[in-house]
Amino acid sequence: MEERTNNPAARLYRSMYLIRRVEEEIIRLYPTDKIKSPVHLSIGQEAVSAAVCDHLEKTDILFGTYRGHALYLAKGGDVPRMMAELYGKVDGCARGKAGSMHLVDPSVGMMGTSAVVATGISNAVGAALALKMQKSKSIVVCFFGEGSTDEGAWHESMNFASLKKLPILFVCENNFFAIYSHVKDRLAGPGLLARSEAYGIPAEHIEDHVPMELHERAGAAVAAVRRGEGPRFLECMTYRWRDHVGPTEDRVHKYRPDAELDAKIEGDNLKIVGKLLPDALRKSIEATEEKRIADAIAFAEASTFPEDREIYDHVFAN
Amino acid sequence: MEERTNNPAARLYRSMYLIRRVEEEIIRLYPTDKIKSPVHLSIGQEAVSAAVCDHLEKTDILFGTYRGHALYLAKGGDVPRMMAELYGKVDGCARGKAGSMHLVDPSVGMMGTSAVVATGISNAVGAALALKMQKSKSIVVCFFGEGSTDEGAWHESMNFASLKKLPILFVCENNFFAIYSHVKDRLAGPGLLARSEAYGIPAEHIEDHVPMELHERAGAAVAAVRRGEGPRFLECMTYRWRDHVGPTEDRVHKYRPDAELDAKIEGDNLKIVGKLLPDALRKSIEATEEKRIADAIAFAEASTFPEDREIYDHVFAN
Amino acid sequence: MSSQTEGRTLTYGEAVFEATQAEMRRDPKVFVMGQGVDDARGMFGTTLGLQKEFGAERNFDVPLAEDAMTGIGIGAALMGMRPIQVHQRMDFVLLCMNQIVNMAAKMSYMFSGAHHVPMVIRAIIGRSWGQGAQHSQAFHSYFMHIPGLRVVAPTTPHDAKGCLITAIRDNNPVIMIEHRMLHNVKGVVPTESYEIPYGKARVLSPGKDITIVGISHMALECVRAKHLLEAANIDAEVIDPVSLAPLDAETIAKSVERTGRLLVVDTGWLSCGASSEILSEVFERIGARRPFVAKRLGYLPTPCPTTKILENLYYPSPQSIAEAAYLLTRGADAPVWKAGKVDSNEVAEFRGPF
Amino acid sequence: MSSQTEGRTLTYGEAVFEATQAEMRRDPKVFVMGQGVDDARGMFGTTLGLQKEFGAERNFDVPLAEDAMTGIGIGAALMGMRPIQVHQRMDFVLLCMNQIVNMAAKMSYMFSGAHHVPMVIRAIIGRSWGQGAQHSQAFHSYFMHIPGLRVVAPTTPHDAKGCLITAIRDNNPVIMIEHRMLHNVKGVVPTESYEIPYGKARVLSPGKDITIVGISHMALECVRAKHLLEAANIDAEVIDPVSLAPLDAETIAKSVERTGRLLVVDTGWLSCGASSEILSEVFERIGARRPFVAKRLGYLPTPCPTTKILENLYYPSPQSIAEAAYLLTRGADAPVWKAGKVDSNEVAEFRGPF
Ligand SMILES: Cc1ncc(C[n+]2csc(CCOP(=O)(O)OP(=O)(O)O)c2C)c(N)n1
Ligand SMILES: Cc1ncc(C[n+]2csc(CCOP(=O)(O)OP(=O)(O)O)c2C)c(N)n1
Ligand SMILES: [Mg+2]
Ligand SMILES: [Mg+2]
Repeated sequence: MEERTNNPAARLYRSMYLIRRVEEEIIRLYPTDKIKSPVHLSIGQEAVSAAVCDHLEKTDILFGTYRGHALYLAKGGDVPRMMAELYGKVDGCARGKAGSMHLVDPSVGMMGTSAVVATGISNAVGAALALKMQKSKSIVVCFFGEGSTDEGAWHESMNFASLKKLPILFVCENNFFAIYSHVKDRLAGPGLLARSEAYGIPAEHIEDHVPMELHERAGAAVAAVRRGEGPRFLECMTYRWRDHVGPTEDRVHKYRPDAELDAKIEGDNLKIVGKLLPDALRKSIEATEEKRIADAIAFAEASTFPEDREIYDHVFAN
Repeated sequence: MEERTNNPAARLYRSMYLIRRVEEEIIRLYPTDKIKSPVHLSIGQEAVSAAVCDHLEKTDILFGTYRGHALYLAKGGDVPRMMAELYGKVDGCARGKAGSMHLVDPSVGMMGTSAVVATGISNAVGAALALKMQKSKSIVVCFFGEGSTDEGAWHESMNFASLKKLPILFVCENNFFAIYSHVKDRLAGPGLLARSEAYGIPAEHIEDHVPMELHERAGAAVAAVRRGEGPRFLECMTYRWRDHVGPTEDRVHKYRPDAELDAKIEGDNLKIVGKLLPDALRKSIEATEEKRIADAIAFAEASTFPEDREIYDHVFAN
Repeated sequence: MSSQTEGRTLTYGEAVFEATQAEMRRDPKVFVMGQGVDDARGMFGTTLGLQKEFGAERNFDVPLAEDAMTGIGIGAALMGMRPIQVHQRMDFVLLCMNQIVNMAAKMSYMFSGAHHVPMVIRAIIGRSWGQGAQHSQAFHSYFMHIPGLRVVAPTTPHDAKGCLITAIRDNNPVIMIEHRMLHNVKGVVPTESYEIPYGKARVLSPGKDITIVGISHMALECVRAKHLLEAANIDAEVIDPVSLAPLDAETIAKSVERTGRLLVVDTGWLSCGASSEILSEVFERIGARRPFVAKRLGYLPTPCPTTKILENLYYPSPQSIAEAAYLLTRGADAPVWKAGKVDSNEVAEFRGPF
Repeated sequence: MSSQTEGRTLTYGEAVFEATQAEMRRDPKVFVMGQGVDDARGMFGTTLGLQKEFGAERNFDVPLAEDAMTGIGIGAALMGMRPIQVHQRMDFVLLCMNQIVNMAAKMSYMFSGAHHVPMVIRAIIGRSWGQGAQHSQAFHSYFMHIPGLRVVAPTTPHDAKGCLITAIRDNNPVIMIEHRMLHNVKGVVPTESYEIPYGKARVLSPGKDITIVGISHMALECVRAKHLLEAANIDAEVIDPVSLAPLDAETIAKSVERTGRLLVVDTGWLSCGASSEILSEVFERIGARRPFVAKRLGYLPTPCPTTKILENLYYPSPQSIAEAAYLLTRGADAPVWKAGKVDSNEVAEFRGPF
C-alpha cells in the first residue's frame, strides 16, 4: 500500500471502499458455497470502523464482534488471509478454524471477535487493564452493537473500566436492530448516553451520514483516552443494509420499512466521502483496492484446506 | 397480635423492635451452636424493612437476600417458624432445609431469599410480570444490598422492569459495604440515582436516621407503583452494626472507622422512633413482642429435627 | 407412544409448534418468551404465528439478557405462570446457568415445597456450515448433573410434540434439548394431545449383536449406522433415551445384557458427558454378572472447527459409528472393515447462514 | 513429588499462599484479583498480606461482577499478564461459565494459536454449618467436560502448592478446585519451588483388595475409610487423582486390574460427574479383559439441605465409604458389617458462620 496520505477523506474513502467491495465480493461468491460460514455483513456501516480505526496505531488493541469484517479491514488486517479464512483454508488468519465470525490478526492489534454477544467487551476491558499495568501508551478500542448493551456484561464492564480509569474507547454501532428486534423494544429509558454517564463515562451520540464529523469526533475521543483521561463512549448511529446474517437483502421480512432502508442507501456514506475527493484520486484508490481484493480472492482460491490432523492442533497452547 | 394502629410510629416501632430483639436473641443463642447456620444480621438496618413493609398488603410480593430476617419479620412472617428454621427443625418455615439464608413464608407474600447476590432481583421482576399478566392489584417489592447493583443481573432486571412498566419497587439497602468492600471501591460514577434514571426508573435517595421520612417516602413510592406508574427505585442509606456474617462485632478488622460505627449506633433509628411514642404504649409494644419472641424460641426448642427420609423430599414438585 | 397414529407427517419444528399452540390454547398461563420468538423467522418456525393468535403478552421478544430473562421466567413461574423460554443456541445458556442451577433447580427443595417452578427451557444445539466453536455446543450433561432438573432430548417429531407437552404440564423446570439438524426432519405425529413419559427410552430398532444408544440427532445417525452394519452381518439394536434425566438405564442395561456390547453415541463431548453416565449406569446395573464391552463416541475433544473439512471429522457419522460398532462386535483383531457411504440428508442439505 | 521434604508442615491455605507469593515474586506478570482477596480475612488466609507486599495493582478487590471479572482476567491474559482469580464459593462460577467455556477454553483453538490465555481460576467448594443449597456445590465436572481447560483438585498441602505453581506457569486456563474443609489441614510442604505435573494420580496408600478413588476432600475421607476397613480385613488402595483434566486413568485402571474392584468417591453429584468419567475410562481401558465391580459415591441426588442432621447424610463419610467398599469387596450376600466411628476433624471442628 502506498504511504499514508494527509487527507483524512482519502484515507477514509480507501478504508470504506475496501470494506464495501470485499463484502460485495462475498455476496457475489456466496452462492458458490465456497464460503461455508455464516457472514454478518457491515455494508452500510463501513464509516464507523473506518473513521475510528483511522486514529489508531498498529499497536492499539481492538476487540469486536462476529460482524467483524469492517473492523478487521479498517485496522489493517491482512486481506488475503481474511479471504482464505472465509474459505476455510489453511492460509486463513486462523487456518480455517475461525471463519467469518472470529477474525483475528494480532500483528495489527486485531485481537479477535466473538460470536456470543457482548462477551468481547470485558476482554477488551481486561486488555486495557493490562495496558495500564504495563504502563503502555497504547489504548484499547472495543466495538459492539447496541444489542450488546442489553447484556449484564456491558454494565459490569463499563463500571469496572470507569472505576479503574482504563484506557479504553467503547464504540457502540447502533444500527437499531438486534437481528429483527428494534432497539426501542429492548432499551428502556432515555438512552445510552445517560447510561454511559451513569457510570461516569463521558459519552457522545453521533448521527449517521456525517462521516467526516464522525471521523473528527472519534479522533478527539481517541486522543482523550490516549491522554489517560479514562474511558470514553461513542454511540454511532448506523444502518445495516443487508440481512442480519447472510448475503441477501431482508425486505421480505418487513420488520423495517422499505422507505427507511431506501433512505439509508440513498444517503450512502461511501458516496458522501467519495464526493470529497478529486475524481482522479478516487479512481486511483479504487483501482488499488480492486487489485488487492482480486489478489486476496485468488490467494484464497489457491490455498488448500487444512489436513485432517490439524483438528487436534491448538486445543492447548504450549 | 392486636389490631393495626393508626399511628405509623407505633407500627414502625413494633416492627423494628421485633427485628432488633429477635436478632439479639440470635446473638445470645449463637454460642450454644443450636443455630448451625450462617446468620446475616440486620441490626442497625431495621428501619428500611419496617418502613417499606408497613405500606404493603399481605398479598403483595416480597423478594430479598440472605440478610433476610428483618424482611421476613416486617412482612409478617411467622416468628416461631422462623426460629425453628434457624434451629434446623421440622417446624421451620422450610422444615429446616433452608436455614437463615433462605427464609420463606408465601402466606404473607414473603417469596424467599437467595444467598447468591442479586439472583432474586430478576425473580422479583418476573413475579411483577406475572402480576401484570394476571391483572392483579398487588405489587412486588424487591430488596437488595448495594452490592447487588454491581451485578449484570441488576442491569438486565432494571431495564426489563422499566421496558414493561412493571409493578415493582426496588429497594436498595445501601449499607456502604459488601462484606468488607466499600461501595466507593466498587461503584463508578455519580451513583445509583443516575443509574436508575438511566433506565427510566424514577429514583430517590433517603438518608439514614430519618425513619419517619423514610416511612412517608416509601409510602409514596409504593402508592405510585400501585397506581400502575411502573417501577420505582429507592436507595435507602443504612448501616450494619455487626459483622457481615455471624453474631459478633467486627471492629477488629478495621475496615471501617470505629467512630463511624459509634455514630451510627448513637443515632439508633429504633430509639428515634421509640421517642415518638408515649412511654406506656412503647412499653406495651415491647412486652407483647418479648412474649412473641420467647414463645417462638420455646417453639423452636420444642420442635424436632426432620427424619432422615426427609432428605429426599421435594427435590421435585408433584 | 400414542395409540392414534393416523399417518399424518409433520416436521420436528412443526411438531414443536403444534405442541406449543395446543398447550397455549388449553392453558392461559402458558406463554413463550425469548429473543426472536416473535420475529419473521419464528425460531426455525417453531413459534411462528403464536403472537398473532395469542397476542404480544403471551409471545414476546426479550432483550439480550439471558441471565435476567431466565430469572424473570422463574419469577413468573413462582407466581403460577408457565413460561417457555427459547434459546436459539445452547451455547447461550452458559449465561444463565446461575438462574437455572442455583435457583430454578433448587426452589422446590430449598423451600420444602413452598414453591415450584413450572418452566420449560428449549435449548437448540447448532451444527454445520461454519457454526464454529461458539454456536455448536451441547450442554445436556450440565443439566443432567443437577438434582431438581428434568432433561429431555427427543429425536422424532412424535416425541418432540409429546415431550414438550409433558414438559409444559410439569410443575418442575424442564430443559428440552432440540438439535438444529432435526427441525426439518419429518415423521408421523398424531393430531391429538399426548404426553411422553419421563424415564422411558425408545428402542428405535431392535437387534441382537450390539446395543447402540444415540442421543438426539445422533439417534438418527445410529439408525443409518445400523443399516451400514448389515453389510457386515451385524444386527444392531438402536436405542434413543428420549429422556436424559431421569434416564431409563434399565432398558439400555437389559439390551446390553442380551447383546454384550454397548456403543453410546452422544451429540456432545465425552468427558463427564451423557455417554459416561449411560455407560456407568449400565455397568453398575449388570457389570458384576454380565461381562460386556463398551465404547463412547461423540464430538472430538476439541472446540468445533469452522472449516467444513475439519467439521466433518468432528462429528460422529454413520460411517464412524458403524465402524466403531464393528470393532466392538468383532474385536480389535477382526479384519479391517470400511462402512459404506450414506448421506445424512439433514446435514448435507443444510445451507448457510444459520 | 519434590525430592526435598524437610519435614516443614503448613496448612493447605498456607501452601496456597506460599505458592502465590513465590510466583508473584518470580514473575511480575502474576496478579491476584477477586472479591475480598485484599480484605482482613484474605480468602481464608490464602491471600493475606499480598497487597502489602505487591501493592494494590497486583492484589485487588473487584465489584460483584463474576462474568465481566472473568472476561477481564481473560483480556489481561491475552495481553501477557497472568491473572489468578478467586471465587469464595464455586457456586458463583455459574455466573461466569460463559467466559470460561465460550472464551477462555476456546481462544487458543479458535484462533489457531494466535492467542493463549494463561489464567488460573481458584474455586472453593463450601461445606458444613448450614451452607445450604447455594454455598456447597462442586462443579469440577463442568470444567472436565470442556476441551481446552485444565482442572486440578489437590488434596494435600504439598500438592496444593505444586499444582498452583504449575497452573500459574501454564499458558492455558486452569481451574483449581479447593475444598473449604482442606484449608486448615496440615501437611509437609517443601520450601522450595516445585511443579506438580498434570495427569499424574497419586497413590495415597497402597492396598490389594479394592481401589478407592477419592476426589479432593473425599481423598481424606477415603484414607479414613481405609483404616476402618482394616477391621473387616480389607486392604484398600486409596488413589487421589490430583489432576482431573487431564486425568490419569492409567494409574487407576492398573490398580483396578490388580484389585478387581473400584469405588469412586466424589465431592459432587454422580450424574455426569467426575465419578462417571473415571468409571467409564477405567472400563474402556480394561473392561474387555478384566472383569471388575464398581460403584460411585458422592453427594446424594438432592440439593444440599441446611439442617445439620440431614447435611450429615448428604455427604459420603468414612463410614459410608467403608461400608460401600465392604459390600463391593465381600458381595451383597456377605454378613452385614458396620464400620467403626472416626471423626473427620476438619468437618467436626468447623464452626459457623463460614
Ligand atoms: C449472548 C447471545 N445471545 C444471543 C445471540 C444471538 N444473536 C446473534 S447476533 C444478535 C443480535 C445482536 O445485535 P447487536 O448487538 O445490535 O449487533 P448487530 O448484529 O446489530 O451488529 C443476537 C441476538 C448471541 N449470539 N449471543
Ligand atoms: C454472586 C455472588 N457473589 C459473591 C457472593 C459472596 N457474598 C456474599 S454477601 C456479599 C456482599 C453483598 O453485599 P451487599 O449486596 O451490599 O449486601 P449486604 O451484605 O451489605 O446486605 C458477597 C460478596 C455471593 N453470595 N454471591
Ligand atoms: Mg444492532
Ligand atoms: Mg451492602
